[in-house]
Amino acid sequence: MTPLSRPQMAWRAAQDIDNGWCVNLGIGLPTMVSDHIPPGREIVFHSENGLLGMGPKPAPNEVDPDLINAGKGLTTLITGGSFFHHADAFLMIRGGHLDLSIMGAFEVSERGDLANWTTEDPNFPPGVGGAMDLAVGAKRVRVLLEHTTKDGSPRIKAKCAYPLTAERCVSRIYTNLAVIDVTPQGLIVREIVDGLSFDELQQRTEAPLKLANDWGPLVPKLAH
Amino acid sequence: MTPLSRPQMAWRAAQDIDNGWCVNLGIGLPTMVSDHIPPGREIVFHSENGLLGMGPKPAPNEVDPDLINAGKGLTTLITGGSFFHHADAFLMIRGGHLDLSIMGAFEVSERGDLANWTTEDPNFPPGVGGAMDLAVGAKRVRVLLEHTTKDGSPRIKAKCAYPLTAERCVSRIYTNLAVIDVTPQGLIVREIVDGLSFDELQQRTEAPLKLANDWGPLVPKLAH
Amino acid sequence: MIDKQVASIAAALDGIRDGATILSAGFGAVGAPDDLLDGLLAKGVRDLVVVSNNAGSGKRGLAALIDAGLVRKVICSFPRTDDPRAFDAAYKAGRIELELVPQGIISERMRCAAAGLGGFYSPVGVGTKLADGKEVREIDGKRYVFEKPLRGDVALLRAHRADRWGNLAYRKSARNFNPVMAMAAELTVVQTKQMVGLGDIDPECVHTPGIFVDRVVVA
Amino acid sequence: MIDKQVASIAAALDGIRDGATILSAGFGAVGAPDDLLDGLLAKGVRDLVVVSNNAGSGKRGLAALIDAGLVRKVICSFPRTDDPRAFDAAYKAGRIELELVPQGIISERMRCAAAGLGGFYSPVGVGTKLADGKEVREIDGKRYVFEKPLRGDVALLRAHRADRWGNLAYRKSARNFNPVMAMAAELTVVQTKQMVGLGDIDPECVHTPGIFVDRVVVA
Repeated sequence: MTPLSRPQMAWRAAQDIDNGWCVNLGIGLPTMVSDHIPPGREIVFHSENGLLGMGPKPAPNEVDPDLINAGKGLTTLITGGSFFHHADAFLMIRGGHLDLSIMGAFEVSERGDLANWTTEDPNFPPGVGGAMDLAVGAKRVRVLLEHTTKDGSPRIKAKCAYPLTAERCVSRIYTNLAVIDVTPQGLIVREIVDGLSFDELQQRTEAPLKLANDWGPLVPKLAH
Repeated sequence: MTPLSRPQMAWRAAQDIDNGWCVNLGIGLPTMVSDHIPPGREIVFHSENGLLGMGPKPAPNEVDPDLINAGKGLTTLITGGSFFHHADAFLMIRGGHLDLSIMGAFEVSERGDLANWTTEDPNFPPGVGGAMDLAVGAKRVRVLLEHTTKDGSPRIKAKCAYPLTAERCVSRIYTNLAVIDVTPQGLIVREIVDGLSFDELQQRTEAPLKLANDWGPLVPKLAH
Repeated sequence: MIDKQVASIAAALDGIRDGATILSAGFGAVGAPDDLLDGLLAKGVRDLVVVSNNAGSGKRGLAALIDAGLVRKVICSFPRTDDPRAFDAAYKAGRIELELVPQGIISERMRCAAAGLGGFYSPVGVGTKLADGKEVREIDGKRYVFEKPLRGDVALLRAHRADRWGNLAYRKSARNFNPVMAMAAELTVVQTKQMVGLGDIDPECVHTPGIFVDRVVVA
Repeated sequence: MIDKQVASIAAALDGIRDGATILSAGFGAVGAPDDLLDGLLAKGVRDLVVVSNNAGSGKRGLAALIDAGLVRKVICSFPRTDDPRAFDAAYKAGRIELELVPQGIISERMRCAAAGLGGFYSPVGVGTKLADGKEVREIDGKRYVFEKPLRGDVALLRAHRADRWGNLAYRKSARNFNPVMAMAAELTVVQTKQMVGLGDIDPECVHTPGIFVDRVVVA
């Protein structure tokens, strides 16, 4: 059994983005999703500091210090993009105007609760950024996370142990082992990596899972 | 005794507008105020449909059907003016960003209550427009009205008989007979037209008046 | 590829049903989506609730919808215009309901809906008839009226220029309610005189980003 | 004649007092009024409450104010940056208070103040620690947290271009918090690289109308 690499996880999430969607990608791994949009789909990326139509990193000759993304990295604007102020950027988020938010997560619960803003590490001041706004506001919230912690503890829990970002907000979970939907009937497994059985997946998951009738293998079409 | 004409009332109100103020003029008589700004003062007129820097009526060759004022008459934009949307136009009003609102009034009370939106005439549907927003929002609200009704009844009342636009909002009253301030000490008369005594003014006013120590004659420097 | 342009007024209005709440932009006649309103009339949807600053003038647009008896209720700040006969007649005959809202509160309630908020406290109308029946609350020594979000099923707009993403630019005072209504409806439909190429509207001067727009028709 | 341009940073900051609430624009370093913040440091006003998305990076601007012990409290969404040593040190030493606010709620609370409203109901943070102690209300079947307006004594901005009326245009993502903070303070002070003639900023593309601006300084 080979778990997905981080780029493969981003690739998998990218396959589920429809043509024309407005999408916000969280800082870190979710940012990679934009590198794997299937050809022929025109996607509008939103950045909470006030951009729609965010493009790739600039080439050295395109660098503009006034043009950054939410992670404060340099970025570009594609043709058709626009600039607006911060309150409008979050009106878009909170008002349900984004088709999709993809974020990282520390933990997700059975009912879709999300914990991704603080581990309460006393050595650092907490920071929340736009995570709570995105979690309650976007039409769909999907998360990318390793299926377990480094020491093997499950991160898909009956109940989140870390402080919540929002309740009942996540609709789909992409891990390095599986694709899982959060539904009123509970967590439904859609795809599992080759070589891992459903029972083995359940062992790595605290919350109870159900296997979808039409489940399939999770096969990344991207080199590891 | 000669009461002020309507242009003279507008002239009088214009004298009290300071250089640099952002001012909203109500429909009707207040609109005339902009014709009488003393030379050397640069005033920025606001229109609630989304303009700052409203200018005079257009010359025939300047007419633009997309450029109207709150009264739906054709207007112009002066250099430095700007366009914005309706929610921003009223953010300016409600948030205390306008230095002055000048409106017409049916009645004003002793404590500065304003009634200027409906006479409850059953023959017409009521309309409120932006009067309530302006009355509570501008830094200063001043009103222009005839001192009495056509049949001689006072319009400066102990208590308004018509439905209120807002409570305790008016700070200065310009009539065809006097200039009166609304203060915590009551209504203070600043100016009276020549040939009218304070007692005669009080007879035409329901609310009790006090004469300012430094009161003076109301002398319009504009032909009748 | 994203292309929000549709070929006809009928296609632009497809799916709008009886009973819909319509946000109809414009201030007086300026910036009003007359061709879309005419299309609604032709379509014959009825029992409409229309949110607009005024309640129609003359015989076209909103006035024609009211004359045809298709409008159940108008939410506006000032129903009367220079030629208010359609609304006046319906109002006197008791054929139409009027909800009068202070002008700035119409747009603020729509923005509230657009921003995903549950309501706000407004100083406007406190102590007046228009606050009758509304919750009043004192906050830091000042009284406010509770106002709820106002959302449309459909927004009908008129823009000066549009591109295939639905980015819009308006002209002068025709902007008025258009950007706010664009954000506050489930379905946002725009009539424009001019389709332009993607990028032709300066990214610094897009008045309504395409995220808020569903359909654009040239009219 | 209106002329909001002042000759120096010191003149731009005249009258700002100890204990002031400062709205400090920018997202990271972009659009941040570094020269005005340096001026505050030179002025030596203390006991400041600073509202900003982040809590300073490196050794300049807000970080320098914090290092100098002039900031009593920061209201922000994400204090840490790529070089957070100034805030981290003050925080660990208990020398600074942190009010953590979800990012969109910072700007919405400022807009609420700017719009003269008494507060609003927000869906953000419901059921989380950041709603502790806040009023929660169910409206139409959904739970919301009550949020109050956030007003500044002073807003410090950075614009790309400005004119003598205080009309402003920003550049690309440097717009961020600037237009919202411009509206939400008693005194709004702007640094700009470029003063332009009145009318040089297209009236259709003024990002902050001059009504919100008090002083402009070239820096």
